[in-house]
Amino acid sequence: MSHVISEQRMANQIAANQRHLPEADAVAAVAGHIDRFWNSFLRSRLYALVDAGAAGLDPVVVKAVERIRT
Amino acid sequence: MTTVYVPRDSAARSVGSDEVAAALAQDPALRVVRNGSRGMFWLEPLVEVETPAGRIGYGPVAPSDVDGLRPLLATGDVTHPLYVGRVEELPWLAGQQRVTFARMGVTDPLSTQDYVAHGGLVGLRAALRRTQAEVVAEVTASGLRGRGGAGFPAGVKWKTVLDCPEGLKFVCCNADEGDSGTFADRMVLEGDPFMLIEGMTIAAWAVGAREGYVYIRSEYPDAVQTMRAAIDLARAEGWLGERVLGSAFAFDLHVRVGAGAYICGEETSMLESLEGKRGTVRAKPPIPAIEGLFGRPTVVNNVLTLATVPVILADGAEHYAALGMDRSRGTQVFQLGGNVKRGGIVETAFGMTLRELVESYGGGTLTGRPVRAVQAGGPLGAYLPESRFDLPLEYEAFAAAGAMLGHGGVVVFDDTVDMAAMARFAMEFCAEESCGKCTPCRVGAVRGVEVIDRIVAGERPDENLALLEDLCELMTDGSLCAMGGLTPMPVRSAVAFFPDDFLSRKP
Amino acid sequence: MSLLKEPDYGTPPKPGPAVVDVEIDGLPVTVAEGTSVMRAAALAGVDIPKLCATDRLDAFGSCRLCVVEIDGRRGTPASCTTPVAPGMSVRTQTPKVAKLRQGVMELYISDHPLDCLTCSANGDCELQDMAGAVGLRQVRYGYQGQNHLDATADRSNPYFDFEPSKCIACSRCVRACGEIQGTFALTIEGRGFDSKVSAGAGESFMDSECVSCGACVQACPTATLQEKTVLQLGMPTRSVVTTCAYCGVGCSFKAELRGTELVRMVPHKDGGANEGHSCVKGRFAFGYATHPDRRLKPMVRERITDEWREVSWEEAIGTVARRMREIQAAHGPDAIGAISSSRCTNEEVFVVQKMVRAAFGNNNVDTCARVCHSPTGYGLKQTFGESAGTQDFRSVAAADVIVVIGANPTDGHPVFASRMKKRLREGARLIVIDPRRIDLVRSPHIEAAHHLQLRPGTNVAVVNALAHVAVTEGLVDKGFVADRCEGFAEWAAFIARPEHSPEAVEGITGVPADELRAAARLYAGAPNGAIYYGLGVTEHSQGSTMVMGMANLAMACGNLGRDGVGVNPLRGQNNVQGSCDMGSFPHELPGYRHVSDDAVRTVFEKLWDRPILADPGLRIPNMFDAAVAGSFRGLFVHGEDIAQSDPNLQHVTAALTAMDLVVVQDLFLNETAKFAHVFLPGASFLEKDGTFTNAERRINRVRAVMKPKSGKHEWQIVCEIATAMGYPMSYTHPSEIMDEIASVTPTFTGVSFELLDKLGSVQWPCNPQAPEGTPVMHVDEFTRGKGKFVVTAYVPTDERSTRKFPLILTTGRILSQYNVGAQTRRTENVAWHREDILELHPHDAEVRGITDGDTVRLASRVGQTTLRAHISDRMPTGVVYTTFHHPVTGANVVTTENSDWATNCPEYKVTAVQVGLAI
Amino acid sequence: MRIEEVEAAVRKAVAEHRDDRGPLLPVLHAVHAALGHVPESAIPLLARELNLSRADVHGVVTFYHDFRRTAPERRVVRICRAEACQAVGAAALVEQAGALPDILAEQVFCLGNCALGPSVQIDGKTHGRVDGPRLRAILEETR
Repeated sequence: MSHVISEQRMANQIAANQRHLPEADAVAAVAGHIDRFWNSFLRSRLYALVDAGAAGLDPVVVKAVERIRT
Repeated sequence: MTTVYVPRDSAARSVGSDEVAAALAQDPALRVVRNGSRGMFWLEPLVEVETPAGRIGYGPVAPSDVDGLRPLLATGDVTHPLYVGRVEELPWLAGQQRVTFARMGVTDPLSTQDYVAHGGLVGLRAALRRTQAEVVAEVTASGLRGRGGAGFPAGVKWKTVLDCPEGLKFVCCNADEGDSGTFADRMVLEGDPFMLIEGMTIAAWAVGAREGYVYIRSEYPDAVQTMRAAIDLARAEGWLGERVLGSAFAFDLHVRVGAGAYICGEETSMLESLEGKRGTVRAKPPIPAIEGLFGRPTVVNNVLTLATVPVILADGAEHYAALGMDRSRGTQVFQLGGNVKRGGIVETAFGMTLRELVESYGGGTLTGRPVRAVQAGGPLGAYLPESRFDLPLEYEAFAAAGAMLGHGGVVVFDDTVDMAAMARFAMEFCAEESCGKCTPCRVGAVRGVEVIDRIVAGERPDENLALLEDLCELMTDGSLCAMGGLTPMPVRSAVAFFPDDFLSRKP
Repeated sequence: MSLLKEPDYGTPPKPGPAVVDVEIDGLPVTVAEGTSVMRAAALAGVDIPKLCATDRLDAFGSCRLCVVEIDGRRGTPASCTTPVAPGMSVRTQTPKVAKLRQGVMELYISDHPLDCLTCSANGDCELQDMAGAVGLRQVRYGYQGQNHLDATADRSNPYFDFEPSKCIACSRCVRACGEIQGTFALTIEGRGFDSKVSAGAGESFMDSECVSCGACVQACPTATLQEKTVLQLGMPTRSVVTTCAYCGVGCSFKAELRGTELVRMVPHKDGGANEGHSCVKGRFAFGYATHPDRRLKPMVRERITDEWREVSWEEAIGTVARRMREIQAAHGPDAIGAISSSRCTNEEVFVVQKMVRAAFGNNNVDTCARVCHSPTGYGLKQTFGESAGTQDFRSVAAADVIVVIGANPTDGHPVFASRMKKRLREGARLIVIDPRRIDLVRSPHIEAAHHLQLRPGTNVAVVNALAHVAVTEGLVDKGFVADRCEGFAEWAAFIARPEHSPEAVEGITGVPADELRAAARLYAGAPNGAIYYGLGVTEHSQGSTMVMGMANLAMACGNLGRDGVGVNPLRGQNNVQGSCDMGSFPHELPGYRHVSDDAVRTVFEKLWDRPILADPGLRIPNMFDAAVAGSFRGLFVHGEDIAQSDPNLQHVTAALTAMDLVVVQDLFLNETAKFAHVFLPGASFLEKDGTFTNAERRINRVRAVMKPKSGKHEWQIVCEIATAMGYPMSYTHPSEIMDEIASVTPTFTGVSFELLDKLGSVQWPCNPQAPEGTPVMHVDEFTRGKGKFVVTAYVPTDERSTRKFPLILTTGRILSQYNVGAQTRRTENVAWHREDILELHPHDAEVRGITDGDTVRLASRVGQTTLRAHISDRMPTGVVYTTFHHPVTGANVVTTENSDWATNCPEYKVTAVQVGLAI
Repeated sequence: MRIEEVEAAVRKAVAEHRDDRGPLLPVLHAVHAALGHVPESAIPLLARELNLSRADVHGVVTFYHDFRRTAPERRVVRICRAEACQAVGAAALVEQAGALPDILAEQVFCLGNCALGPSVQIDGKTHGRVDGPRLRAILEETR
């Protein structure tokens, strides 16, 4: 089990739990959650995943990351 | 076709009425009806034959008598040695005022036609025409008091249940007739069960109950069977069920069988037992009328009480109240047993003397020896010597004399009786049947036996008699229920009236 | 203090105002309607002799010692069963009643051993007291009569003896077992003089249904039922009132000592949570505190393969400080952190998070609540605005319908379960939502109206379906929703969708649609519906969603803000609530305030004189990930055995092994200590001074029964580490820590040791608006203003049964053991549970050729273990169950890294597994 | 007694009375009627079926004298020892019955046959005016 997958799994799971929302709202919700509860270490590793091509990441997560970073 | 009657009452059966009936039934010309007993047990099996002149009786008929009797029955032969005459004219019966027991021995207990033909359902129909409060008022006005022993006014109890908020309520019939010397309840259950059903249905209507229980002691298997059969028949006739007699009132009834515990004749123990628990006594309050079976408002009355209700509703409270004396209104069904020549049921208005009952009705002892004592009111009642026989049979008079009428049982003893032994037995009975909840009864009864043993053994008799008296006081004033509370009554009466029997037995 | 004897008023209090005036021996007293004469007398200061009566039990009226005379009434009624009437005048001492009482005592003593002087209850025997009180001078019956003096003793229970020769047949034990505990393990056998107490069907106590709660021992007025410790050590001489350190019920106990030796723990009648009741753990299982396994000296080692070396406190603390700072120097300030424990006091937890935030300079603090109730904190905060249960325990007595979801109170929270069962016996209806047929579903005198035996992992689908029924069948409390809540329309539109109907989810949940509908109607239609839940709700990948789902349902049905309703977590450990309150989560400062909140941070920065990071710290699983990644290298573990209790243990041990410094503070060398470099001996709760906060937000005092065996208080050790790291922390007494907490936490404003000592306990919020605390929350408005409906989509877990792992494992707790068993395994409680057992359905056993008692192999995709199998129809097919009390089993070897989406609370309750005979 | 037999009796009794209020006594009577006694092995079964504790059931079984806990090895003759029968010689009958080898004489207090004592009950039937010889005769006839 790779630890890289840990952030991927957690982020995707958050996104999955906002799937009932319209995409814009879901992106906002995911971004808000990650921003509020995730430590910078986790966030940086998630950003690294996005930067590495976002393979395996939920598109909502990718958009959320963009939003947090800006 | 000649109709003959052979009682199915278990007392009659106990001396061979089944065999007699079977033998008679072999004659195709005879229609054998199994009636209830007239309550003249020294004549049982009493065979009655329907004749134009009325019902003629022969008794006591042994099965071996049947062959000789059978050809004579159609004519109502008067020469047979067992001929007793027209049953209803027998002085023993003719002198009574049969109100509750009017149908007893006359009808087939499980014939609904017989029941209706002899005045059944009139009371229930009358009740259903009135409001609940009117029915309660009628019962109150009749002065009917609980026939189980305590003598509490039935109408007052019913009113308490009626006044409880609507909801699940019960009517329970206490048919745990455990007192020695009593058998009237058994006779009702076996000999006129519809009357009890009718009485309970009236009670249920009056208080707003939909469910009733008859708690019958297991020592009465015939009563259980008859009552169950009667309930099934009543249901089939629409006397019970969703629409009682076509009305909007629903009521159903169940028989529950005790399991060998005298204490379950105490109303709260009976309720515990009905709930499927150990039959221990509940402290009161709360009274069962407010928190009874399964914690719900409950009418608990004894068989005779409930059985008397239909006639009160049918004939009116005044009619019933006109009988009796003072606060003891109506009739009481006395039961005469033990060492007595003519034992059985004597229903009469309150007020007859004990002497009349024992001597005139009972005809003295079975053994022919002098009567020494009677015990009135069951095993917790006082022993009375001949000198007290002029006491009127009535609640207050008995209470004033330190005795009680109880359920109306009177047991006769001849002069061979050892009253210290009877006192000891009272304690032994209490020890045997105590529920074990309260200390005076649980431990006291055992100590009572031991103390009496020491007295008759001559061990410090004065001190031990004083201890016995203290114990009796403790049990009387300290016990939780009437079992422990009344056990001293036979003991103290024995000591008071028959002191010589407590002298040392040491040679 | 000397031995504390609470007054016994003879019969329980009656509700309602004092309105009935009576006179007892000329003394006027005014009492509530229905109060017994006995209680009225006690309140007037008049003791009436009694033996069968005690105010914990309904009046019984059997001993007949309490007879009195009442003016205008015949006879001598028993004062315990006679209610007062206006104007009643009672005489408790007359020649008549004096004679009766002596008569009763004479009967008792005629069947009682005459061994007062050598009896273990000498000095603490009500029979002895009463003989004195009534002036018994002689027993005229002698001692030769029929008696029970030869009755055989039953010493089968490890904690108490039953000596029937001393029994007076008062039935107090039998009644306590039924009325208080609700187990009905005792009865009176036979009748009359032969009446005797019997456990089960004439069995020994150990073979009977007895759960060893101690209620019978507590109720016994003689030495018939007596603690073995009293038999061995003698009568205690002084009491210290303290709080149990087992589950989240938070029972108050009197620790009774003889000299410095703890003789027994006696449940405290004034305890708000337990009201004088107890369970086998709190009452009896305290022996671990003096167990020889305890380590009392600090120890240090270079590498985890080295032998431990006992060192001085100075060296140990110095080592921790030095190496922590070295790690930070080498790997950055965020490379270290701490895990605090829900078993420790509020004060200890507070100083740990303070050490992390002020001395470590980061937010890397988490608590074991992470792995149990973090979703409760999240979910209730989102919906109601406060991370806590809404009710006090007493509230259950007003509930008409009780819903128990994913909790097994009779095992996990036995003292609360007894209160709940009492209410159920009074007629409240019960809905159980649990894959297992737990005892509450059907046990003597209790039967659930509905048992929704759902598939593990489908909670949210079930709660949504319940809400669907409420919304679509017009069962919503429209007034409540309109006045008190927001977001209803959006939520209702979501929940009314056909895919949430019971019929639609039946295939997912395995719960028949009509059962679901009936349960929903029952709850929604109840005047008062109360929800109680446990880890079966939280320990799921949708734990937080489920908490919010329950909150939605309760709001929709108007079941909040008064007695008898609410959404109530049953907390696992004694101080889960407290450790969360104290800011143990990496994103929250004390009082559940987010670290990103500048205003809040400022308050603490000012108080602590250190900057506080706005960035949330690492959660426990993140710490493990970071450790394996190499960026997290130093960990202080306070009283928690993460190497046994946390999921996916392979990953945990990999993380621990990867770290440079693991500091363990504990009573025992636990599993985690195997990976530790420094071991700091902890103190048992008997050595602690402080507070615990239970599941009903009740702050209870913990008082030291003895000095810390290691020589140092745990809060002291933490302070010394911080100080050694260059951040001075010092307090002279834990009350100062509470004062600090109160000074910065709005919900604790009024809390102080002084107040707690005065009131006994306080339920937060406690502030000027509620100076004596708040038993029921959200009464007029929610903490957040309006209650918020949150849309709760059901997202299935990734953990699916497969051909390779066709069964679902779920885990739980049993009555006699506690958590990882570190305490209970070191007591006689092992008599009930020597090992963890795998429960499985007969069908699942049959197809695998498993018979009861076989040793089986339990494997998941992450690990495997072996344990013995028990075949049980409590389990549904396809689901297996085990406890995790014994390290040898290592049940968490098989649990996975799956966790709650919002809080990372592990998904202990759903693991796909295979079971087979062990070869 | 085989457990299967006990289980069957308990199941049948419970099925008959499941809808009764407070069904324990009727159920115990039914089990007693089926098995001749209430064996110990029936207690946990009854407890489980009726949702009572074993102690509950045990307390009830031992309270009521009707419920035997072992099968009687001899024929049971219940002899009335209450006052009315004592008045006509119950004590002598008890003594005579005690001498009979093939019966188990049990005391009972009142069979409601007080005008025709001494009374005994055998197999649910009451017999009146019983003395030693008549008891022997009844036992013969009803064997």
